[in-house]
Amino acid sequence: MFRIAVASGKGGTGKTFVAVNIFQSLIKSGLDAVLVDCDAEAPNAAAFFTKKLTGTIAVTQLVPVIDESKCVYCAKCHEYCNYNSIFILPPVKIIKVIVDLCHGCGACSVACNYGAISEKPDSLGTVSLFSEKDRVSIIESRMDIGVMSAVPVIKAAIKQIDPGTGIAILDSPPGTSCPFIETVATADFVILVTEPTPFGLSDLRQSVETLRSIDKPSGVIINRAGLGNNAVRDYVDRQEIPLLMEIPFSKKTAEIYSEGKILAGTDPAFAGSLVSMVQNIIKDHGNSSYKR
Amino acid sequence: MKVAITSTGNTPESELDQRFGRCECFVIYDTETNSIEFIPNPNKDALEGAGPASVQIVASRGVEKVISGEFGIKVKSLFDSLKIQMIVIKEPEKKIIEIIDMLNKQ
Amino acid sequence: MEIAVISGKGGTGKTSITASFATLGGDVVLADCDVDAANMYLLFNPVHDEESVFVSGHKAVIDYDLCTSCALCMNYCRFDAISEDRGRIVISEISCDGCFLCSRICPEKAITMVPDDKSRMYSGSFRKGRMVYGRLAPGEENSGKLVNAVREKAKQTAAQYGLETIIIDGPPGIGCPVISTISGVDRVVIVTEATRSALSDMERAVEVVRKFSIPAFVIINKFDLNESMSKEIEEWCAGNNVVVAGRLPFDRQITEAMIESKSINEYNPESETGKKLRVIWNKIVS
Amino acid sequence: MAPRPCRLRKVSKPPLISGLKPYGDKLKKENVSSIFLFIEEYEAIRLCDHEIMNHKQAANMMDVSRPTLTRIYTAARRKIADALVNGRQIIIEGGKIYFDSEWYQCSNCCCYFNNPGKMDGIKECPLCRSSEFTNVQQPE
Repeated sequence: MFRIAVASGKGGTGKTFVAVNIFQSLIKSGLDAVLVDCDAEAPNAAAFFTKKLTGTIAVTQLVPVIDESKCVYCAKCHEYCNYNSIFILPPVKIIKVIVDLCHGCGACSVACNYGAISEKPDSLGTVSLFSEKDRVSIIESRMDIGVMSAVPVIKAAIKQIDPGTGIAILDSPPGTSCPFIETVATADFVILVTEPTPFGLSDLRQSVETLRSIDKPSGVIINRAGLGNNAVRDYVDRQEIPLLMEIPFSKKTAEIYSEGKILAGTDPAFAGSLVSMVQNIIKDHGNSSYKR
Repeated sequence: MKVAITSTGNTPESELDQRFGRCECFVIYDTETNSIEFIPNPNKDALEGAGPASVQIVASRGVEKVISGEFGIKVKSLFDSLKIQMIVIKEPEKKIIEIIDMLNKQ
Repeated sequence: MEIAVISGKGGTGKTSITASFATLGGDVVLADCDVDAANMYLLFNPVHDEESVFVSGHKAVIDYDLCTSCALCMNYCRFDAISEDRGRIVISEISCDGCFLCSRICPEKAITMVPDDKSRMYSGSFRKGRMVYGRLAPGEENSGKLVNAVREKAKQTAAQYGLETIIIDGPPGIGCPVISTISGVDRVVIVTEATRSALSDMERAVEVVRKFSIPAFVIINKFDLNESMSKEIEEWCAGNNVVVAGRLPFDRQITEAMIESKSINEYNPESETGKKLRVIWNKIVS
Repeated sequence: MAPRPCRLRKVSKPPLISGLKPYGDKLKKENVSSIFLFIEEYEAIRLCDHEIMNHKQAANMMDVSRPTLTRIYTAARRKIADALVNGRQIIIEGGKIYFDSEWYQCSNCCCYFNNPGKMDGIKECPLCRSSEFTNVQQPE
């Protein structure tokens, strides 16, 4: 299997647009592909397709439950907890777990010598599977509101990919923080989508530097080309990053996308160029076997 | 009765700290003995959960009232369950000594 | 007054709109809490006079002189951060959550926790007042904490310079950093655009803001790219008691202004967008 | 011996509605009296049947003993059943309760404060001892 992550430093550059169009084009040309929406904070790739929901997986973490009859109020669990999520007042024998702060690391149950701490699952989010002809084709991660980190939900979604699938397209979360790294670290190649504006350039630069630091091969797609200036092109040339494609800005494209429709569905030339782009990527990087 | 006040410094002339969990310093004032104790807040720079950890500090001193500029949701429910009264003063320039004077006034 | 500008989805024009507000607001403190992609400085070129280190957490590091490869830590780690590679225990910096458990249970005391101190916070002056912004090092967690640090600094700055308005450029999404951004502010502005995905993201953002019972205003940006979608957003807002503060057309001048490092209200205050933003700003602060 | 004063019950969320009305053709409007569901009874139903807590957890939330909670809960169900079967109107009001989020503002020194003791009412501002204060939702 070959995994391609579609990412962008900045939000709204058309990352999801590129991801769903690549996926659609691959499927249309008869290739075996799966789309994984790793943008767990705001997943919306699945909305472009009318696939059947065939399964959901609850993503949970284990949070402590304290048996007050066994607790001796030694406060060792509190000391072990690095997230301040155990509240204890030994003189008045009060102990509470503040679940909102818990990261589920399990340190408190290791700390307890009196068997007073057991654990129960607490919801972090869900992974939804959408299928077509009994084959999972879209995997969506969605985290619960107010949860600290999207990472466990993203991990769970990536785990759902059937290793027998030909190509996996990962729609990565925006930014360059943990959730982004988590997603791109599992990919064989990263497509960075940017736009030709100063904001786009600044974010692209940050993404490129991050990817270099973890040795990930990447290429750039400039979306809404013609809207801003040439600074992004100059940067890409200077840094010798492959420029995979330029998608010119058009109101028509924006309109099609805004309605939740896929451009590649009505524009065979565009679909064809996406497929050959992917095939070239696989040709060049196919042997960089993914290791974790 | 003991009262906790969040302070921006360790003198009676310091101003009230508007943050509870991340205040500079806690003042523990005893209305019976008139004693004042200053405790630097170790949770000031805590990554997460500064509020609950600070509740633990003041509650373990046996205070019955706590005075600050604002309390977070988690802090409120903890104080509620501990039956400690919360008092909110929305005047950042109020000095600790002025608050103590108010508490002493009959 | 503290005003936070957020958007469920990225790229809706949140930063450009925030920049206009900073122009319209007169002397302000501008806090860029979009710490993953702090871009505001590109528009306003602040001269920063203060830089501080931000410790975002801890990471476990193994001392191989002491490690006996017993793999105890590997069995305890809940974050899949520890693995064995040809007889050697390896900790992935990416996956480590900094919970300290491995360093506590290691029988050889071979694991130490080192602070992550690559992130920075800056404050300085710009042509419309003071500005505070953070920069999270790649792959760092805890952007919520950095958001808090930036907001705290902004409040201090406001008090120090006697400035009344704090405008916060918030992060996209609905996660922890967003919650840190809006908790305790006086107004929340949600910038959305006329697309299907932006609507679903906005719904989630509104849900979050609701939890804090703060007055929320929605701005529909680029409404003319899909007017029926824009209608749908307005209907949703009406049905859910959310105030639509205004609609802005798609305007190339926003990009042109950005290239010149200006907000639209500096670049062309009498443009349609500029005028509309002025009306919206007055609606929000009144 | 005087009867023991009843312990106040803690309510975390005030009810959204003030009651429910029955409808239907066979409804006899004249001689059907209303049911008064106390707010503490409403809260018990909310915690046990809506938040799906067990009686022990619900009792903790309402700051009463487990047997008391069960008593309140049973009374609440009886009343609701009566309303359903006999087509009575439900009015939610009354009861010996206090709201968890109850806050006051002093008219003299402008501070906000809550009343965690609850057993006895508030007589004066805890800061300046003024007896002038008003009930507010939450400090801003």
